[in-house]
Amino acid sequence: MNWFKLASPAAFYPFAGRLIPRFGLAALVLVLIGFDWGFFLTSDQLGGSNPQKEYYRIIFVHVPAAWMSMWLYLVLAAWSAIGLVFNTRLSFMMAKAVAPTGAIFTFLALWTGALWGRPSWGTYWDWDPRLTSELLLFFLYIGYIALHSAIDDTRRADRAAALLAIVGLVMVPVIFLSINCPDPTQCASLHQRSDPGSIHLSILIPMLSMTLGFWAYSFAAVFARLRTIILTREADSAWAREVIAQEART
Amino acid sequence: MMAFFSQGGYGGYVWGAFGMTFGLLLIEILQLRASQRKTLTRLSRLLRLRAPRQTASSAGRAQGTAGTKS
Amino acid sequence: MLDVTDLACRRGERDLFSGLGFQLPARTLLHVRGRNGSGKTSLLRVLCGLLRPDAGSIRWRGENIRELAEDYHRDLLYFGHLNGLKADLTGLENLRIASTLDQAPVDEDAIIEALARIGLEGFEDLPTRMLSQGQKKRVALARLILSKAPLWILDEPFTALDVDAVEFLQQLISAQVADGGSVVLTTHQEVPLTRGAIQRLTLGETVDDLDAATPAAH
Amino acid sequence: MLDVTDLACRRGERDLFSGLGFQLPARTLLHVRGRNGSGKTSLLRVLCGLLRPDAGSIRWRGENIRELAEDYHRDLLYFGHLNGLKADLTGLENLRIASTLDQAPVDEDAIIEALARIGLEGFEDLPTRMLSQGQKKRVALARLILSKAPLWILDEPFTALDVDAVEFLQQLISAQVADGGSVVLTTHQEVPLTRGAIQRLTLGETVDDLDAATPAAH
Amino acid sequence: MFRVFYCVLARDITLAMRRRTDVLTTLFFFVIVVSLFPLGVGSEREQLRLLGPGVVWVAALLASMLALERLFAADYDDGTLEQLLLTGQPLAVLVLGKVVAHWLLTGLPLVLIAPLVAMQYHLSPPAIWVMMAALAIGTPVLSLIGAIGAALTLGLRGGGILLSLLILPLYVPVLVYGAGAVSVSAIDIADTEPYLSLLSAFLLGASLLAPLAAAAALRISLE
Amino acid sequence: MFRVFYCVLARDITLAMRRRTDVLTTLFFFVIVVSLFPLGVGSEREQLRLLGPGVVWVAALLASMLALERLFAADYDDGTLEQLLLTGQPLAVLVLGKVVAHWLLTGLPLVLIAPLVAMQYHLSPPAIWVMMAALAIGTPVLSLIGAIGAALTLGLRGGGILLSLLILPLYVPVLVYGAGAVSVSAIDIADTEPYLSLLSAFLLGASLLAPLAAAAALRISLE
Ligand code: HEM
Ligand SMILES: Nc1ncnc2c1ncn2[C@@H]1O[C@H](COP(=O)(O)OP(=O)(O)OP(=O)(O)O)[C@@H](O)[C@H]1O
Ligand SMILES: Nc1ncnc2c1ncn2[C@@H]1O[C@H](COP(=O)(O)OP(=O)(O)OP(=O)(O)O)[C@@H](O)[C@H]1O
Ligand SMILES: [Mg+2]
Ligand SMILES: [Mg+2]
Repeated sequence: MNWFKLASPAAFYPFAGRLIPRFGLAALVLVLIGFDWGFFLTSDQLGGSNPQKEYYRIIFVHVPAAWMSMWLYLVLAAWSAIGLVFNTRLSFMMAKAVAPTGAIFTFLALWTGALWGRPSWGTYWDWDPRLTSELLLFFLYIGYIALHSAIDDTRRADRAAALLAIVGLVMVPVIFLSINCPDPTQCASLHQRSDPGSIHLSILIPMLSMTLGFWAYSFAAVFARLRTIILTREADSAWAREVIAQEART
Repeated sequence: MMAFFSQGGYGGYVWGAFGMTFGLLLIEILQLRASQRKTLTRLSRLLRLRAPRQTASSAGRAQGTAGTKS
Repeated sequence: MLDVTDLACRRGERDLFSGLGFQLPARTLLHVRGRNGSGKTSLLRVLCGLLRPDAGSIRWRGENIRELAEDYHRDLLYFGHLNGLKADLTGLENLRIASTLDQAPVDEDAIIEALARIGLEGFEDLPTRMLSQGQKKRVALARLILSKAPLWILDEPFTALDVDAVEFLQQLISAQVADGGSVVLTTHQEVPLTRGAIQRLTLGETVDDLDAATPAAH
Repeated sequence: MLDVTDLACRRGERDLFSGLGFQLPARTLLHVRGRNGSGKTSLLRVLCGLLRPDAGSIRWRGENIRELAEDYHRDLLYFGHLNGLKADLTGLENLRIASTLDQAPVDEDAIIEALARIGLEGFEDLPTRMLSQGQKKRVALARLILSKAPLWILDEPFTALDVDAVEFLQQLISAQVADGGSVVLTTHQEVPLTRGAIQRLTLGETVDDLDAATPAAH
Repeated sequence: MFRVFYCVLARDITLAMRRRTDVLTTLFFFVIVVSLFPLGVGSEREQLRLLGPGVVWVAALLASMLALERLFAADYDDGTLEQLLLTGQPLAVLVLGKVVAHWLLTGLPLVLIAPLVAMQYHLSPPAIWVMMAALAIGTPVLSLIGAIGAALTLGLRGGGILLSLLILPLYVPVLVYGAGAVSVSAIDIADTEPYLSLLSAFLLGASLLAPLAAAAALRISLE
Repeated sequence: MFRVFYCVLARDITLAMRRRTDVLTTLFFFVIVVSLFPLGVGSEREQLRLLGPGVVWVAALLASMLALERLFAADYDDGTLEQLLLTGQPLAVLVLGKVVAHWLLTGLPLVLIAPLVAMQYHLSPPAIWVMMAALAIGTPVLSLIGAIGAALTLGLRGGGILLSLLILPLYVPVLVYGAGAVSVSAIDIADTEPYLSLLSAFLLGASLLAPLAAAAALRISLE
């Protein structure tokens, strides 16, 4: 397959169209596996002396959503950078298509985290570093979307929002460092993170399955949004007019 | 069955989390479909409106004509 | 000196022009004409490098203006719809800052003389917010007297000026052309140039939906 | 109808005019002339009641405009240096709001027709920020087509318009005068009125420091 | 007269809806300011609970004030305000229309989102209800008083910050009683009533006087 | 190049001096916000001492941000920014000149007035010194980061509040370390050093990168 050819919106449009159902199907299957395993194969309670009750099952959506939110921001920033450097139209459209899905996953990480925190910590919200940085990531997404939609001219909107995404990316480590480690003299001791190896396999498997499912879902959603964006922006070109005429008939 | 829904008394939290997750994803899917359909109808109407004019003005697109005169 | 090939520009779903090409040698004035909304301002901003064209290239003395960047801007004087004056500064201060930033600082006396020549004697020390529409425009145009840039790009420089000022400005433009410079300007009036060559470029002549601009019988 | 006596106005330590008096009957156009900075805009704003004169009185149909206040404003249409358009609203919306607030709401079709007559067919639905300088001005001038106000006060309405639009506007003004209205306008161009009477008022004729406006020999 | 009021109201809301993000941004500003405090102050639960009402009210005040700056400024810059003055309508009605639109777009969302931010400060449910009620009565007062300041500072460079200077002191009573109502509710919910009635009295007074004062200020600013 | 920098700097300072109130208003805004808190929160001495650093920093952050909005907007509206872009000078240098002027006019006064407001919160003298040092290093970072946001939101309606949304999250590190330095100084003054060095590192990084990013943003915004 010629990957360079795919960089043109005209070629990418049908390509994305063919991929959407495949990713959608994969997402459905993986999420169902994760759900089934997590609810029926793993035990209801975990841990020894101080067992985690059933609410630990939130982990099956919480962690995948949190991972996706961070991963999608990387994708957003990467496409933005590519767009600014090489001035390719498709990369900007890609970045724009990623943002809403990323914001949704960030919100979900916060929401599910809050619902987890209530039974286990006794509060919906606390100013834990991890929670705070996720909240700021949410603000970054919202900022990107708000800036993009505040500008009428698409070209300016693309470029301005792309620059913002990159500035945000530069800042993310700094932000993360600052909230994770408000006391620079004793950073390491603050947050004990669980080692992935020590997680029980019957949790790890559904969690990973769910993560892959969300990942496939993101592909499908982003491509679907991308197709609409491409069509709107290329409405004047001959191929788009053909596509529009064709799809309007069906 | 009841045990499945009550989740040991934590059903509100567990189903709140899962419900919001799959609910939001579902809403996103529906919203994507709706916006795709809306875009298609809007664009096809636009094309139909432009169609007669398109032929007229494609012949004489804003063309610069430069002439020298002193 | 300015060499434009195959330029295209779209704004807000409308093609303003495409395949536009011309050469502007020294000692020439290019008069860009066209109805309201035909893309004159857009063309001028593209020529300045403020707006990115959708296709085509612009060369200044053989080099692409994107690559020349700041070097091109040093050779250029742009005068847009906005006057580019700080309302809180006096005419004198505005001009001094403009000339310093253009890396051609001139002394106070030269600025005062320029302001006097353009008819603002006695107004040098007023914040420009206290000037009338036409007086503001005159302050901005005093930059033309001080400028040594070989290329002037002027967007409707004659509006809001009274008859004397219009005539004075025409003489300035003629002198710039006679001295070996180039000028691109838009105006809905005629430009009687005394020396040098005039090229005319008319935008959007045949776009049909502008025909409606002819007023209905009244 | 408009009766001005002994009007005086100072701005920023300069006397713009004093002892100014005139009467403007119906079916008449008053063309206020003067160099840049002679006080035309100030006079027009005084006539609208936006600026308080330093002396003198202005009467509309025999009553002082200060006392008439809102009643006077209903009879008045002012068009200033700024266009008075919301950049985020379309031309259609701008005009609809303007006419509702003037308590003379007109229906959509009338507005669309007015916009078409002034040469903006196809641009009705664009936010006015996306229009060119001249197109914005045209939207603002479309208010003249819709207006039923007997008194128009227009500050340099012809700038930025192309030749067709200028001609159309001249016809509009003629029609207003012929229909029994009055018009006060400033412009640096000539106004060929086809019907009705023209009065001319020249401001600041004898102020000597404006003589410097004559460009020095070049 | 009602038609004029409605026309201005509809106009401003349409304008805001053209840029839906505007409404959201006031909201997010509010949320962000509220969220910043724990970062600067530390996140002890008991302390946050004490801080909560004050922080939320200060943030509401700042959010409302920030948005106020554009209340007349946008209309002034493009000359539509001049035209509004010349419409032959009572100016105070036009001003009231603009203020109501402003509150619907900036005050109301704050009221609705208050429970969310209150949670961050671990406030109890009754306290949250009181906070919503206090915000619902208090924020219109903020918009009304702010309109006077916005009219006075119109067209001045740095007007935004001059505006803050003028109106923040006037906001103090609303702040004191608004935050007071919430703090008191932690002790006994019945105690909040006098606070809320005082706020309502402010609202009544402000809606009668502020439009007139703002209209007068506008006339002065436009001379 | 230095001459250009200096010219822009001098220009912006002259402009501000034409309207001396502008400088004062940022200051007063800061003072007022800081003084409002005890009104909303209550005035227990011990509690105020804990709150002090956080409140002062949040207020500094808001004051700096408010003033930022006009950083490029005024030049944009009157067309001088367009002219600056066309001067044939490296844009980043011009931007740096404007940012330095902005800091001198809004950041520096905050640093100088900090002792006064710190007193309201009963901070100890060493803590006050640390606060001044932290503000002196931290506020330029705020101005630099803010310039990027200001350039991005140039000419947008409701830009002010959009600006807040974009840059407040980016201000968080400065806030955390700035307030952290002061809080820690209450325990042991020697502990503040790593905080201050981290802030200095931010300053260095921001002064290298931010002007470039802001210049790029300006070019995009002016298209
Ligand atoms: C609003 C509240 C919450 C938010 C925003 C949140 C956010 C996050 C994020 C961003 C991650 C991924 C971090 C990483 O992998 O580096 C994560 C992972 C995780 N979270 Fe949460 N969380 C919240 C509440 C909770 C609560 C209450 C718990 C449990 C008591 C929890 C337990 C976990 C666990 C176990 C992981 C697994 C990742 C690992 O450490 O390997 N979270 N959360
Ligand atoms: N806001 C102001 N404050 C002080 N003086 C002013 C102000 N506006 C204008 N002036 C002064 O008033 C005089 C007349 O200004 P005005 O705008 O009325 O002139 P004009 O005749 O309309 O000129 P133009 O033809 O340039 O539009 C000018 O000399 C100007 O210096
Ligand atoms: N910011 C913008 N966004 C989208 N479209 C725009 C924008 N500015 C202008 N346009 C469109 O571009 C076209 C040309 O505008 P331009 O300002 O170049 O015209 P012009 O020839 O200078 O007209 P005028 O004689 O009225 O000044 C117009 O039809 C206008 O609708
Ligand atoms: Mg133009
Ligand atoms: Mg005038």
